[in-house]
Formats: sequence, structure tokens, C-alpha cells
Amino acid sequence: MSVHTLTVDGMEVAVPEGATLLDAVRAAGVELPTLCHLDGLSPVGACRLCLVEMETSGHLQPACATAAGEGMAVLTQTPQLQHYRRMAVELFFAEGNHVCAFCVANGNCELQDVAVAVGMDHSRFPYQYPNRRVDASHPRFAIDHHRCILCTRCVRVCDEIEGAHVWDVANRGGECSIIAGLDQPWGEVQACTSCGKCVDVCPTGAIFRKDDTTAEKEANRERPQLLRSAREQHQWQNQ
Amino acid sequence: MTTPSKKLRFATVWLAGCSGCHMSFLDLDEWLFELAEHVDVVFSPVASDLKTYPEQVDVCLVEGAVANVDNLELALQLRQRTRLVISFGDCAVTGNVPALRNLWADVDGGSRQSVLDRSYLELADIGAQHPHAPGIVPELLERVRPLHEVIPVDLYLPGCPPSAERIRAAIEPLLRGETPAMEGTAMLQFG
Amino acid sequence: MAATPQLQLRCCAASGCRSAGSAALQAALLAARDQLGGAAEAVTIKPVGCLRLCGRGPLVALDRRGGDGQEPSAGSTELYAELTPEQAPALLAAATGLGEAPTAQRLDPAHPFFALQKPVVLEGCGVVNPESIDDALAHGTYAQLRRVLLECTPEQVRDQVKRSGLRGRGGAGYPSGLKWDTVALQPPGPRYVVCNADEGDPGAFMDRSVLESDPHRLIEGMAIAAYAVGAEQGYVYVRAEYPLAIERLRLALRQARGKGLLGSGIAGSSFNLRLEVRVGAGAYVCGEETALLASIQGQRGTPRPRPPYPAQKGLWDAPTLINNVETLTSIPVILREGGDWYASIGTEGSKGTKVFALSGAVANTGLVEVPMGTTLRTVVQTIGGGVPGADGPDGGVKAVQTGGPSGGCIPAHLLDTPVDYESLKALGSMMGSGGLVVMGETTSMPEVARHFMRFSVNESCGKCVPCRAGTVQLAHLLDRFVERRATLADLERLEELCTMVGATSLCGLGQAAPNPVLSTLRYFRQEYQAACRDPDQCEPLDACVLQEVTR
Amino acid sequence: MPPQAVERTTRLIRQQRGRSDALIEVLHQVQEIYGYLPPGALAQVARELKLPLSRVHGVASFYHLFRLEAPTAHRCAVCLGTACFVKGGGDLAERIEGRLGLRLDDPAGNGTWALEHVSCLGACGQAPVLVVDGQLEPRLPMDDPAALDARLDALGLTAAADPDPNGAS
Repeated sequence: MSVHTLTVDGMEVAVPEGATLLDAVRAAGVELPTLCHLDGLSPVGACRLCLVEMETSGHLQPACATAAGEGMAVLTQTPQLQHYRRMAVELFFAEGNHVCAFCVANGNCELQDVAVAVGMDHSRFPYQYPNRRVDASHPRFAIDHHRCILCTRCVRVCDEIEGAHVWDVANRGGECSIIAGLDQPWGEVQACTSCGKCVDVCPTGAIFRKDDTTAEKEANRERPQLLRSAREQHQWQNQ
Repeated sequence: MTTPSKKLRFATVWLAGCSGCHMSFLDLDEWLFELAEHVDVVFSPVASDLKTYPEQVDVCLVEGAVANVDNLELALQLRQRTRLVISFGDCAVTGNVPALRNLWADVDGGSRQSVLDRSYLELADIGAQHPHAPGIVPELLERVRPLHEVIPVDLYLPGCPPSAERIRAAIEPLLRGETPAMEGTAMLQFG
Repeated sequence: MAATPQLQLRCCAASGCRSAGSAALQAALLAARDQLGGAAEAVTIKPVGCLRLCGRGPLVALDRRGGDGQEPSAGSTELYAELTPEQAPALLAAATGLGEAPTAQRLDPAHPFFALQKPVVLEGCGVVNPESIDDALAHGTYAQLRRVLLECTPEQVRDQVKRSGLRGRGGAGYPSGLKWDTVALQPPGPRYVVCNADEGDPGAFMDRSVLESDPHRLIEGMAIAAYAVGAEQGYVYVRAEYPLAIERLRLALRQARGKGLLGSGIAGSSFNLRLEVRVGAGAYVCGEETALLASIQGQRGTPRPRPPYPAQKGLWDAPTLINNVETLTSIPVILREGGDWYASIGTEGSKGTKVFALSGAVANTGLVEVPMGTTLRTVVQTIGGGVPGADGPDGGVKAVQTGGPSGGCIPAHLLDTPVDYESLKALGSMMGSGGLVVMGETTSMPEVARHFMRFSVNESCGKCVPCRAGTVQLAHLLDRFVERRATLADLERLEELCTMVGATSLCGLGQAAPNPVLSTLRYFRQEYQAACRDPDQCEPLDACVLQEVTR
Repeated sequence: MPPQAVERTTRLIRQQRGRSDALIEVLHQVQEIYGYLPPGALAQVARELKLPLSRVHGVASFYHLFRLEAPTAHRCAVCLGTACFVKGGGDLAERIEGRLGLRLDDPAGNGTWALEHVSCLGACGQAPVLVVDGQLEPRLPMDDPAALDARLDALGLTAAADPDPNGAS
């Protein structure tokens, strides 16, 4: 297997052919915030938190969706990038209704974590207070759209791992929302196998188990990667 | 070093919040005695009887969002009279629970009417009627706002409520004339 | 040769004139010809595409060819505007020398609006009947395709395109020859050619005019491109808002298939090409190439990060050449006259001609093709005639908007800027696809900026957060300026967010969405400042603070 | 679902050889049949193109020209492209809103009429323009209120409930 050598913040790292810049950044031991990315799912490059700067061109590229190439040099923590990341997180908070205090994922939420990581002590952008829906029609799970950040992990895990494709994105722009079936109540969508993978991968408290209350949600975000390696490499990692 | 005359003039204010942040402040227990050596509490719902916000306050912890005209008036007044204003807790920082009625801003009647109807008419067991006492019951603003959308804020102390440890870690440096480092999960996490 | 002149009336049947009643006019002309009889019967009446001065349709051109003592090719052309069906008999009578022409309707073909144009892309536009392949063939369309297939290797074709210096006319200005090479030199396997006819920039109607006026030329250009990169399948992606363009393109494709100019073994060669029309459904973002590819494949038109570029991984992951209408329509002429000829037009960095759609507060609105490097002043003032009823050094022009929602507003004092990719970019605008909207003195620039930002809010696909949520915040911020309740802190935040959205958005739409704000901030900053409340005049608790928080 | 419409849908999907990449084309044609895209039709399209329901709804709701609700009897679109904007398209929209007693971009309109905005029709030479029941109306005379009113009256853009059509505005 061929190897690419590149530098991350000046540190030299070697990653196998086919690795992404995010793999390289992690190999260098650098922490990069991510929200839409999840190991085991295809990358979409939508949350823009993992943007890194290509040292020679100055271009910003999403590390999760860019192939690592020989001789690349990337910067991950320039003041500008940090500034942009904080603004992106503020935009996430301002466009939804993220009230950590009574959220099922309080303390186990990736959005809450990235807010800390980027040092967001408040949002300079006014909150939009969109009036969204809560769908509790499924017997075991529920989706609270107020907490959805449109990372599409649920869409991808359901399509790529479970193969049911219950979820998709409807509408566009600020009106985008995750839908089940023909924008039906989740519980009525027969394609759903109730496997719960969408609950596991949801970075926030948007999709949750009904028997969990405030701060009780436990996610299992390694699951797609484990399933994929089992399926593709026939390697089972029993915990 | 800390002569009485050098004591900071310290205030806490309770706007639209549940008072949980103040309860957490009281959780500082014996450290409050230490604090009292450094500050004069000149205005506070839990430690002072004054009804008017005084002049020349050094530090003020403001709990709660700005939800009604009284909140607004007090916020503007305290800003004029305070050197360092701290948004104290998630309601002040984000609007949090009191601001949830903003979700109804675009429904008929707006958020103010909707929340009053819901609280005093729809959910009333007996004697359903809107509270009406001009000059006594303050009028609600159409939108609940975090403090920094109304006045400039100098420091943000999030949390619902911020733990006593977090409050202490934020105040201690201030007493030494230093700016606290608001970073990491211990200091910044919402909720 | 007969001594009597050949008379031809070319009636504009493109959608601009159509909406102004060209169909009724043409019917009236046909009826009048039958009625008048005699000499009038010799007058050819033919529907053609755009005759350029769209603002004064319906337009009719009258050609007199090969009269007494003239070469058959020589002759004169008269142009008439804003004709009513009632005037049809008079026009015919005048044509045949039996009456007075409706002089009030007569335009001066020597007017700079016509005289300064250099038709290359629009060569056949207004000349050929867009619904007749025979007419197109008679005007030389498909001759280059035939020649190329029989005489040239794909490399030779690409070489001519490279020599021409042609750059993509969709907006970004990527060198077309390079793009063609990239596609052609990918590992063996299927590849595709796509024509981006999703002309969505408000203020742009160049591609629409080409599709409605000369669709065969586009098909020829596409077929040549397909040959040059080795594609056997192609798509024209047209926005659904252009029904007439779609209808004519579909008809043209059928006709071309019927003549063996598309399909298998084209023109006796071994080259095969299938072309299909794909109709959009109302999404500006589909003009972005990766979104366009998703849409062609029947998906939501959301862009994806690049690289890989479509030239490497496009439709069904195969190498795909994407060019816009104007780019592809330039190809036949480039091959006919040679790449060097094309490169001799225009400027060092921007070769050839550019088609502009001139509109807004300007006397002469319509379609304009000029050499690259022509100044904006020439286009707006000399050709466009400035703002109606205004005078002064800049003819009442406050700004010229180029590049649509991705471009910017160029102030009147910079009207001497030559139109080329680099100059417009240096001014914080961009060439864009060619929409050129003139704004008069009364136009408020924060309002213009908000207009474009609302457009971007509406058209954002919603995939990445800077564009989805950032444009919404920017639009709200701009509301404050338009409603004159902003603060200087808002101004700072506006600029900061513009920079962030521009730097971090996933695709060109989001990256360029702040441009209208940034360019108006650059040239009309005082209008933003004037919209800010003076904090010194606002005591706490006074009316304007209360008004702000109680909204 | 009317059986005839279902049959026509099946036929047109067959014409596309059941290719899932023809989804947008199919949706255009289905919308021709029903005037909009009712859920039952979307379900049929999904079934026969072998696509997930959510994918079909996701696509249908992404594109602005697809309607997911039954349209009003009459529709008017006002162009708010840049040229139309510069020439008073915004005022035109407001005027029509007032005349018809409805809100721009509310698909329900006033029950009879709905008014929507379009981003640009490429008819910038004729700005400002309207599309009234599919017909492009060029050069609305924004500087001549009387002529504008007469023109809008002639187009039938008058509140249906208004007993005095000239009294509106």
C-alpha cells in the first residue's frame, strides 16, 4: 500500500493512500472539531468546522472530504480558522432552538462540545427561534427538529449502513428539514426497521429514545464504523 | 491590602429567570464569607434590601433574560451605573427557557399574547383572566432577549445554572483585578 | 439575375418580442402580404431570433438585397421597433415601394447600439430561423462539425480552442481549452459533455436568447466539444423558466437527429453522440456545476466539495465536460475562423467577445455583444444610451451591477473600466454570466445589497451552514440598514460575517453571496453609515432603544 | 388517485425506462397531470422508479417549481429579478398584494388567486414583468398609476370579493 507524506501544522505525518486530510490531522495528534463527519459514513463537508488551510494556496478545504495527497501542507489552527469556526458554531446555535438546560443530550452533545471547543461563550447573532416540529409517533424514538443541525448523519446511516433510507432532507435553505418517508410521521413509515442507528449517530438531542429524559441520552457514535468494518473487512470488534 | 474603602461594590440582579443562578450563587456556602471580605453587596435579591439600583457599582451579576419592560429598564439602568456587567447563566446569555415563547413570534397575536393566553386562559382551572394591574404588573416585551442584545455585556458566565465552582472561578480573578479565563468545559458549557 | 430587389422581413420571435406581441405582428404581416398581393408576394417573412433591442419589441428587420446595380449580397437593412399589427400593411407597402414606412417606428441601424456590436456568438441570432434546420444549414451551421469530424483529430480541435484563449463564459472564466484537455486526458472510459443552460442570474438573458434564436449553433458547438473530449453522451440542462428555449432546443435536437447530425456515425464518421435535454425545476444553485450534475442525475441540486472536479469525476463518476451556452456557441466560429483569429479580438487576458444582457435604468435595453475590453462606459452610455431623461457626466448612472448575486456594483466613476475578467474582479465584482443592470441615482445601495441577499437566502440549497444560516443573518442585518436602525457594531458584524460566509461556504453560490454587500460597502459605504443610529443621540431608555427592543 | 392519472403516470415512467435519474423529468410530467404533486402520486413515482419515499419527497420539495399543494385557480408571478427590482418590481408586488388581499408567496393566496415571486424570467428588457396564468406581461407602467391600474384590471388582478373592482388599491 502506498503512503502519502504531508505536514499538519508543520508536523510531518504519513497516511495510507485513500486517507483523508482529517485522517492525516488526527494522525498528527491534532484535534479538529467536526459535526457532520462520522467515521463509517460518507463525507459531506457541510458543517465547515473541519476546514483547514492549504499552506501554499491559502484555500480552505474540508478535511473530512478532501483526499490527503503527497506533499500537502495544511494548517489547522490559524487565528482566522478559529474565528470562522466560532462563527459557524454561533450560526448553528442561532438557527435552531438549542436549549441545553432541558435537552435529552445535555452533557452528551457534540454541538455543546464544539461550542466549548471553539470558546463560544455567547452568540453574537440573534437567535432565530424557528417554530419547528416534534415527531413522537414512533413507538420507541422521537425526533425534535428544534435540535436538528442538518448534519444528515441520520440520512446517511439509514441509507448507507441500514439500507432503509427512511430519512432524507426536504426543502432547501433555511427551510431544510429532515423528513421520514413522504414527510410523514416517523411511526407511519414502514421502511423504518427501528434499528436505532439514527439515534446512535445523532450529534445532538434531535433524535432520541423516548425513555430518556434530560441529560440521559447515550449515543453510540462508533456504531457505523464498527458495522462497516464488519461488513467490508469481516472484522468484528466485540466490546 | 483590602481595606474597607477598597471593597468592590458588588450587585446581583434577577431579571427573567428562575432564580436558579442565584441559588447556585448561594451554594458557594462559606466562600461567601470570603467574598464578603472583598465586596460590599450593594444590590441583590438575595443579599440586600435596596429597591433602587445604586450608582457606581463595580461588578454586577445579571441573571435572567430581558422579558418585560421592568427587566429592560433595570438592564439599561444597571449598565449606566456598573463598570463590569456579567451575563450570569444561560437565560441572560442565550435567552434560554424564558425565550422559548419567541417561537410564537410569528403566530397570530405574537408571542406576548400567545404566552398570556396559554398561561392565564387555556391552563386556568378557575377564574381565567389576563393579569391586569397597570403600573404593577409589568408589560411583556414582544420578544424575550438575551442581555447582550439590550446592553453591552463585559463577561459571559453560562450554565443552567452555572455551578458554584464555576461562579467562584469567574469571580475570584475579578477580585484580584484580573479577567477570568472563560474556557473549557468547566467554565463554558451551556446547560 | 432579376433586377428586382429581394425583400425579406425578419420578425423577432424570441420571447422578449413575443411578450410584446410579435406573434400577432407576424400573423398580421402574413395576412397583409396575402391581401396586398402583387409585389408584396415576393416578400419573404421569416421568424428569427433576437434582434437585440429587446426593450422596444416587437422588432422587425427589413432586408433589401441585390436590387438594381447591386451585388446580390449587398443591400440595406432597415429596422423597425414597437410595431403594432395595424402597422403591418404600411410596413409591407413601404417595403415594396408603395407607401410610406412608419417612420416613428424606424430605428437607425447606424446607432451605436447596433454599430458597435461584434456578433460572434450571436452571428446567427436574428438571422436564422431558429425552428428550421434547413435555414441553419443554409447559413453554414454544422459545416464545422462535419469538417472537424472528417479532417481533424480531437487534439487538433482542442488545440484550436486553446489557441483561441476562450475562457468559460459562465462566470468563473476558467480556460476552456485546459478544461477540455483535462477531460480528454482522463483514463479511458465513458465521459460526458454537459451544457449548462441554467442561466439563473437575475438580469441575465444571454443564454436564453441564444437558445431561442440559434439552437443549432449550440448543438454544433456541443457536438464538436464531445468529439474533442471523447464523449458520446451529453445533456443540455435548461432552466424550466425558459419554456420557449426548451421547445426550440428539443425541436432542433429532433431535426439534427433527423439529418444524421446527432446519433450514430455522424456525418459519415465513426463518431456517435446522443444529446438529451434535462429541464431544471427552479433552483438557482443548479447553475453550480456539481449541483447541476446532481440535478441531471435526478437528485436534490446540492453541491459537493471539489476536488474531485467534474472533469475528473462528474456524471456517474465519469469525466464530464461542463461548459455554458455562450462558451459552446463560440466554438463553431472559432473553428471556422481559427483560434488565432478569435484570440486577436479582446484583451490580453480575456479574448474574444462577450454577450451582455443590458437592462435596468438604461434607455436601450437588450442583448449586446462586444469585444472584451470594451469599457463599461461604452456599453452603458454609448450603446445603452444612459439613464433615460438624465444627463451629466455619468448620464445619471449611479452604478452598474455585473455578475448578478455573485457580482457587485461598480460605481459610475469607474465606468471607464474595460470589461474583462481581471478588471471586474479587481473592482470586487465579477464578469459573471453577462447580466449588466444599470442603476440610477435614486437606487439605495443597502437595498440593492438586501435584494441580492434575499435572493441568496431563497436560493441557498441549505447544505452548508455558512450559506444556509449566514445569509439569513446577513439579510436580517441588512434589514437594519434599510430600515435605518443599524449601529456601527452592526456594520462591523456585517463585514465580519460577509468575510466568513465568503471564505467558508461550500460552493460558489455561498462564497459569492456576500459580494453585493462587500462591493456596495466598498463604494457606497457612506450610505451604510448614514443608516446607522448615532449612539450619542440615543440616551438609554429613550425612544429609539425602546423601539429597537420592543419590536 | 384517479385510475386514469395513475395509468398515465405508469406510462410516462415506462417511457423513461424506469430510470431513477429521470426523477425530475417524471415529476414535471406528473405535475402536468395533477396540477401539483399529491402524496399518492409521489408514492407511485417512488414505487415505480424503485426509489425511497423520502428521496422522492426530498427532490420534489427542493425545487421551487414543484408544488406539493393544489394550486389556486389563478396564479400570478411577479418577477423580482434585478432589472425588475430596479424598475419597481417590489412596488408592483405590493400593489397586487393589496388588490388581491393576499400575501406574496403564500400558496393559498386569497383562495382564487395566489401571488408568487420569481427570481428572474430573463425578460429583463421588458422589466418589470408579471406572469399571469402562464402569460408573460411585459413593461408594467410603474410611473403611471392610472395606466398601471387599468392594466392590472384588464388582467383580472382584482379582488374577487370586491363588488367595485375600481375601488380596490
